[in-house]
Amino acid sequence: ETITLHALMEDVPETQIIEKMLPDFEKETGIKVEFEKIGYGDMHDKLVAQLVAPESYYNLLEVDFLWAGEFPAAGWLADLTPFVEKSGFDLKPFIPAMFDLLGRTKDQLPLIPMYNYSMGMIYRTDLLADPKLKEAFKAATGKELAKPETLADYVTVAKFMKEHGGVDGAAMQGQRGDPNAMEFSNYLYSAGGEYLGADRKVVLDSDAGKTALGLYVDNIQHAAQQGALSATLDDTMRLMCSGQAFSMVTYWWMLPQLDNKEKCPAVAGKLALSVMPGGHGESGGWGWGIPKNTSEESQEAAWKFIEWVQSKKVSVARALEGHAPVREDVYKDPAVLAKYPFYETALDVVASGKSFPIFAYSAQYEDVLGTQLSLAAGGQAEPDAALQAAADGLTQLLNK
Amino acid sequence: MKRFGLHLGLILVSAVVLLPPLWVLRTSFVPESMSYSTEVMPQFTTQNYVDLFTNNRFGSYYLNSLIVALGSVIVALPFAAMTGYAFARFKTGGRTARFLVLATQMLPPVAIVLPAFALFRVFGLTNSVPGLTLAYAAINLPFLTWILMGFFEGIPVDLEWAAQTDGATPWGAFWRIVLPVSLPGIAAAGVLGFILSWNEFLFALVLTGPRTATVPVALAALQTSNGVQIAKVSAGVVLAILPLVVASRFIQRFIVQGLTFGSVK
Amino acid sequence: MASIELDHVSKMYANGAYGVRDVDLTIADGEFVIFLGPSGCGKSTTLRMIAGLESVTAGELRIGGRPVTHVPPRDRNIAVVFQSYALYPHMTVRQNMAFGLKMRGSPASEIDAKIRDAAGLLGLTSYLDRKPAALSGGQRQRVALGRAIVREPEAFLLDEPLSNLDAQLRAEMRLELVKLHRRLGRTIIHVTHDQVEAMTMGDRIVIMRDGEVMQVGRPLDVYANPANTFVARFLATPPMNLVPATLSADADGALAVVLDGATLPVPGQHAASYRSAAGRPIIFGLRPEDLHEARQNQAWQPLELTVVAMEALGVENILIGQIGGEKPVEIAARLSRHFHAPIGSKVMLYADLAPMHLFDPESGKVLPRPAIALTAQ
Amino acid sequence: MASIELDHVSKMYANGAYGVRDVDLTIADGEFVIFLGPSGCGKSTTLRMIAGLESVTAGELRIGGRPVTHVPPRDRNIAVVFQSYALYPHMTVRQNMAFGLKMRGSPASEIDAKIRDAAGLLGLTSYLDRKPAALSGGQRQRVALGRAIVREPEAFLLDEPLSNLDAQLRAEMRLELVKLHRRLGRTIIHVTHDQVEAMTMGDRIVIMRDGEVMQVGRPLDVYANPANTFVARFLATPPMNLVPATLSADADGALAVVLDGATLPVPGQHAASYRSAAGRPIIFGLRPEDLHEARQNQAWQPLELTVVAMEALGVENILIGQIGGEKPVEIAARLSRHFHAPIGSKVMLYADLAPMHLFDPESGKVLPRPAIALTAQ
Amino acid sequence: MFRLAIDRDRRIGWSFAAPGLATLAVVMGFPLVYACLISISSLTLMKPQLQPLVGFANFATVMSDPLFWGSLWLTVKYSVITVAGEFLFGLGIALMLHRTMKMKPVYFAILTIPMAMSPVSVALIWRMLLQPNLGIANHLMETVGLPRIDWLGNADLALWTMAGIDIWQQTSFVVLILAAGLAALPREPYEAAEVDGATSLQQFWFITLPMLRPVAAIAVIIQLINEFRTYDLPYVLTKGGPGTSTEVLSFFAYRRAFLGLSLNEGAAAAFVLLVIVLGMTVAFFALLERKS
Ligand SMILES: Nc1ncnc2c1ncn2[C@@H]1O[C@H](COP(=O)(O)OP(=O)(O)OP(=O)(O)O)[C@@H](O)[C@H]1O
Ligand SMILES: Nc1ncnc2c1ncn2[C@@H]1O[C@H](COP(=O)(O)OP(=O)(O)OP(=O)(O)O)[C@@H](O)[C@H]1O
Ligand SMILES: O=P(O)(O)OC[C@H](O)CO
Ligand SMILES: [Mg+2]
Ligand SMILES: [Mg+2]
Repeated sequence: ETITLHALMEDVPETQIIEKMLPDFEKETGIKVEFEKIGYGDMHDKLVAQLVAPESYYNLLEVDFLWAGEFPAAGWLADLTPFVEKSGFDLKPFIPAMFDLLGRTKDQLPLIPMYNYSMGMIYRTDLLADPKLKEAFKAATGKELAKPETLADYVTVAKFMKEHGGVDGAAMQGQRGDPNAMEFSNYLYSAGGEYLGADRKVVLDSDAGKTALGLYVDNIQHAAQQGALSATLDDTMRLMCSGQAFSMVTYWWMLPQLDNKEKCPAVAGKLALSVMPGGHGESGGWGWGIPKNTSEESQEAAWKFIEWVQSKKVSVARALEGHAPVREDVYKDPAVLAKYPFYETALDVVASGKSFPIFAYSAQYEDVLGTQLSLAAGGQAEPDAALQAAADGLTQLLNK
Repeated sequence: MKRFGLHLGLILVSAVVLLPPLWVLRTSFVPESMSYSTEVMPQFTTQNYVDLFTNNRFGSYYLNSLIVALGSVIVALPFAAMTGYAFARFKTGGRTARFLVLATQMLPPVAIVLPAFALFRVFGLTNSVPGLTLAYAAINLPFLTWILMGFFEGIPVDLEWAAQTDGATPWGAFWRIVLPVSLPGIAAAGVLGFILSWNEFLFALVLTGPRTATVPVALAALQTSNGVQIAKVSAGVVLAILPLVVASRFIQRFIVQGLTFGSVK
Repeated sequence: MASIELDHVSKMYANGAYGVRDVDLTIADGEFVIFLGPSGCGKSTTLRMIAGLESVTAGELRIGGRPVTHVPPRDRNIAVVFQSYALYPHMTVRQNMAFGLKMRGSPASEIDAKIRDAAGLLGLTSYLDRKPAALSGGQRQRVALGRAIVREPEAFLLDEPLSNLDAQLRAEMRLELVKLHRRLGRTIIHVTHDQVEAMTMGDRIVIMRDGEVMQVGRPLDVYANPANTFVARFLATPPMNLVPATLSADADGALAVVLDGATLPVPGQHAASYRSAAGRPIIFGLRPEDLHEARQNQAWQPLELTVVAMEALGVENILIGQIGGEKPVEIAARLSRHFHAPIGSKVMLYADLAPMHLFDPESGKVLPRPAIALTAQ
Repeated sequence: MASIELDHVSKMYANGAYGVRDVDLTIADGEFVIFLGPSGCGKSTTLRMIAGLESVTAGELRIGGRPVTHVPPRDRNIAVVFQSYALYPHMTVRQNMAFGLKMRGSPASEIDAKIRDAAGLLGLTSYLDRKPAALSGGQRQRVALGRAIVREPEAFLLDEPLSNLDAQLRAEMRLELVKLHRRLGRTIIHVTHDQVEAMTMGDRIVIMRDGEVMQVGRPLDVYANPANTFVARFLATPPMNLVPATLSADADGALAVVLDGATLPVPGQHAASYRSAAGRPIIFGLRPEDLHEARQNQAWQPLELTVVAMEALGVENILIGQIGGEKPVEIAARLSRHFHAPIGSKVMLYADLAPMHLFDPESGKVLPRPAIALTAQ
Repeated sequence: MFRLAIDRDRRIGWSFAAPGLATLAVVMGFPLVYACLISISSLTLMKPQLQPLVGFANFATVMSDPLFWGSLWLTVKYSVITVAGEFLFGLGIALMLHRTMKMKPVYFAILTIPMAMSPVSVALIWRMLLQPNLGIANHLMETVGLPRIDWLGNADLALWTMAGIDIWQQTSFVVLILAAGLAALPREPYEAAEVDGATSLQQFWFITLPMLRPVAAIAVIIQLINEFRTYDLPYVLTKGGPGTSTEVLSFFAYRRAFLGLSLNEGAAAAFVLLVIVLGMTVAFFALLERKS
């Protein structure tokens, strides 16, 4: 009797790439895998219903890093250490930051990294090279117009572009919740701030944090597009694609989607990716997990699949299709680099990425933070007060 | 002249109602990358539709939706009509019963979807079309009951008396007299029930599996972290509207005037 | 077996108003009973209780001897013509009439035949395929009647079934109903405001007032011997003349009704009955048709009236006249269509006092006396 | 100014049936007109057209001289009592009656006063705060009537407004309507099936049949001189006796109506009118009230009848008798309530032939003769 | 005797109501009771057991959150705005529809289109139309010389924009129900009102509105319930933002239950909402009855 693996997957290219390769896996192992694809926003609710039930219908899980605190804490995930040990699966090639992101502790390994969505800056090289703008920038600031290296520079350039470049300086995703929380995290890390210091003490409301929020608010109010407070990734991407914005802080793998003659003729060939000015961006990613409330056989099968799909061979094949790797060796694979030269930068983005606090209430915290950011950005709250509230919220949730 | 004003008004509201769907229709025939173009038809394609059916299994979702929506109406409407009749004519259970019935729908769905899931799991009704149909029937029931109750209260009781003395059972009087005379209400309630099920999202999300999902779930999935596939959403919306547009020609015929005219002094 | 017994039955409506109050009445199987009474007196309510459509709030109702509280309307097998018609608006005339038969499972051919007959009878043949909305008021009423008569129930309850028909059609229908009653021998209760229907159709009439039964009896008996002033006035138009008077007795015991302006000797045959009331104020009652223009009988008493009004009905003339006196009282007389008299003139009429009645002025009750035969049936 | 002119007006319904056909009628301002006719003849349709509730499909309707095709009902300022009452189910009796006044902006105090008066008149005072559903049939009808009379419109259209009232109340209402008419002097059209109403209330009566007008005239004129057998039969119950006969003339020109079994000499005053019909088959018409039990006048002709049926109405007795002969014909006679005769016996009645009529057997039209006065108004 | 006759009606009534009530009791009753238990339990996603029951502690927790009161007020405001809008527009449209003959099927088909779209798609579509930089709405505004508007990103405007979209969609339900209600009205009172001199407006006010009241009241209540529970629209359009300007109560409850992982507090918030809606419903009908 063959086992079928059921996985609830987000309906994105990553999933589709794997889905196309599933017949190979079945041929190899005789295990059938069935992907049910829905939107990100709906996955959590649907998974929870299954995971709290006596037996889960899904016996293979795709878990976002935001849930990487919650799922293990709730005891829904099987510890993968025994599987790794038993099969001798080599974890070394994986980028260590990815494990941090996905809830690895001394005692347990809940998830194996699946793919990455760390954030960097995508910007318009043509505008930076425009002589008229260069001149104007010099006149205005006394500095050369170039790719910004600090957060403050970035905000200055963005504001300048809005004023003089005929474009919005930054396409910002200011919608409350995931979009603005993720975006702000980049600002925070770039300004040298952190959410948690050593001993997991909340340090968000440090001076760096204040600087970050100040610049964030400044940027969204003076450099961003109209409607930034309601914008999501979709809006910023389309704006960037239309050529009406100078820059955006986004997932690194957005670059090929924007730098595309067919889809975005207005900007194709005029874009570049860089690590977030200031050196650190927000890191994100998905991992594979195995629910506890499934049979032993299906857990075995699920592990087989994870082993297979995250093997170097399959990862490289996926990368060639556009996959965002989690293994260093894949980034450095010659075939991959040949096809996507910017993976070199991408690796920097991923490696330098910092993680949002991972704990049971990460998702809720994202919302608490998002609310304060939104209030501050909309002028409904003083930035310092908002930051304080966000920090307090974090403390509270950590103590819950 | 008065006629003219009336048509002017109707044309105006029709325009307000219709313009967004028209733009949606247009968008459904435009490639995704040009969906936000302000040109009316920058480029024509049927790819969005083709993709929906080939990549997004829209065909099977569509069928599921139809089955679930029709099925829930077929189950709920008779029950609702009977309960509504009991409430309207016999004051069954008094005010308390009426409000209790309605109160079952006053909880935000997010609060009962997990308990409902737990219940349905016990009976093996998750991941199944009949299960979702049953859930929708129960969700529709209170609303349909109330609507029909409103219509039944308007029927002169003399008609039922006549039927009863003519030898009809209470059921016969209900079936042969009350129902036909309240056709507009039945039609409206039927449509309402269909639409509620047709559009419901959360229960569909939680109670269904890959083969039993419905159109709203399919359309919601187009809102990905890689952006919203708005052209496909548009195509899906156009397809979702179709059954109602087809049916409304038919429904409208029931919503005609003066059904009790000439029956009582 | 459809005797209908109302055993101290009352009906109180939700608003506390009584529709019917303590009605005690037994209707024999196969009897044809007329309900008569002023608007709002409880006739329809009584019918609806018998049909089982309205709950009885006190007393007991028995049909065929058994209490029917638990018997739903359909099992009482009673056909009703509703005062409001209550036609099925979505059905054609034919379907309206067929409904009751269909419910009882009659075969289609029989239904057809019955509807054809009834429609012919009611003049509805060419309207069978119309819906009620496309009918005139009288046509609707006929459909309501047709719906009842196609069935052969235990009893018919007809609530003013002919009120919206023209006189001629009504006369025909009256006859048809009487025939139907003869043919089927079923109990019929017929509510009407029509004097001719009341007098000619039924075995008995029941006169109600304010939810209570005032008098029950054979029509002519009630007409000739009303139990009180209410019944006396109610049963005809113009109603019985009721005049406050005194009953005097002369030395040799002859009684006379003393009006303001006239004195009328009480016929000898009634003397014994009224003797005890001598000397007391009474109400004197005499019907307008007992005043005649010519003295065809020596016993008739002359009475001089001043003409106040004349109403020519074509078929007869109604004279309203005053008996002279301090406070002149008006009385009506039914005279022939050829009788003429100018307003203000004095006319001599002749009162046939044999059918007279005396009533107690306080209670309104009649002073009992032996009945005099009016007409052999 | 509410004269109402129907100028060859027709109404064809959607199903192709005619409700009214080519009606040509002028009603003067302030006139009180009675509409009379068999069920379904088009009375209500005519009223509804005048009110503006039904479109006119041919001809022209003028009110106060101006065509009203485009005038909506509310601007015609007409009060209507609908045959079906058409009460506002959601309003109390008071609100029902107040509505028309409120719509026309009468001050509240005036509305109150008017409703109080009307309610008193109609016996509705204690029902003012009930809704129609909690009223008896007659009470509802009175509300409908009340709603019309509180207003002071240009014209009243009353569609059988008293049909569900008891005789006594109806008599009162009749009087009140006549008073209302006198007081306001407004045009009134009153549809009724009641003979007394028809004869006494109106200035003229209009008799319709199958959507067409048969005869228009003062009530007693129409009663005494019907234009055809339809009108002759229609206007009273029992209707005029119509007997197929031959008109014979003897040597010296004296005419006689020859029935099967009796020969009745035509009164001399009519001889000239009928001479030309001598020798021809005719229909002989005589009203039941023209047969008398006693010969009060020597001109009255004896007529022997075999009693077939006696109908005792209390107020009078109707005798149905046969004139002997091969094919015996039945005729009705209205006799006093004291007249007795066993079924099968022979009775001698006396026919007053002065009011007789002769009709053409083919067309049913009356053979014209000068009118004889019936009664001074 | 009286009792027994009443009993018959009662029996018939219950036999009619039984199948529906039974279905409801089974399918909705269990989850409701369970949800109710959850609301007084210590059940969270982290610790999925009802025990120990904590009584009203969850309610206290929820109610001590200032955001709760803000979102409660917002919800009431939003519901009243949308229901009023839907009812007024719906009634107007239903009346116009009722009076036309020609073209009625066409209008009817058009006017009922919005209800055939799921709220999620409606929200997605309107996000497209109202996209501030690229959307067609602002493009048209600009074309006719009006300023571009930040429909959803402006804290003062977002709630109104959301309400507008909601009204745009939900009015079609109201039209459907009211059109049917109008169709079922008896014709006679209108004839009476015509001759009583009532203008169209007066007929509407004095005849149509009161007679339509039972059905209209039900339409209002159903919409009120739906609006109180609005979830999909803010979820897709604004996620409750900017700031907290569109944070309606069911969104609050959702957040508690699924992001905060505290199913018990989410359920408590939901029951508070239920009690408020129920209270408003009962009050609404009491008011209507008193007025009649
Ligand atoms: N809506 C309609 N469609 C078709 N025919 C109709 C319609 N309304 C009435 N009729 C027909 O028109 C004729 C005249 O109807 P109308 O109501 O005027 O009669 P009526 O004289 O008032 O009769 P009644 O005394 O019975 O009330 C009738 O034969 C009736 O069947
Ligand atoms: N549903 C009700 N609620 C309260 N009172 C009512 C109700 N129905 C009738 N009544 C009252 O009960 C009394 C009797 O009504 P019923 O209908 O029996 O009268 P009726 O004799 O048939 O009169 P009519 O000759 O006018 O038809 C009336 O005074 C009426 O107002
Ligand atoms: O992994 P993605 O790109 O589908 O998106 C992740 C979500 O945006 C949550 O952070
Ligand atoms: Mg009655
Ligand atoms: Mg009529």
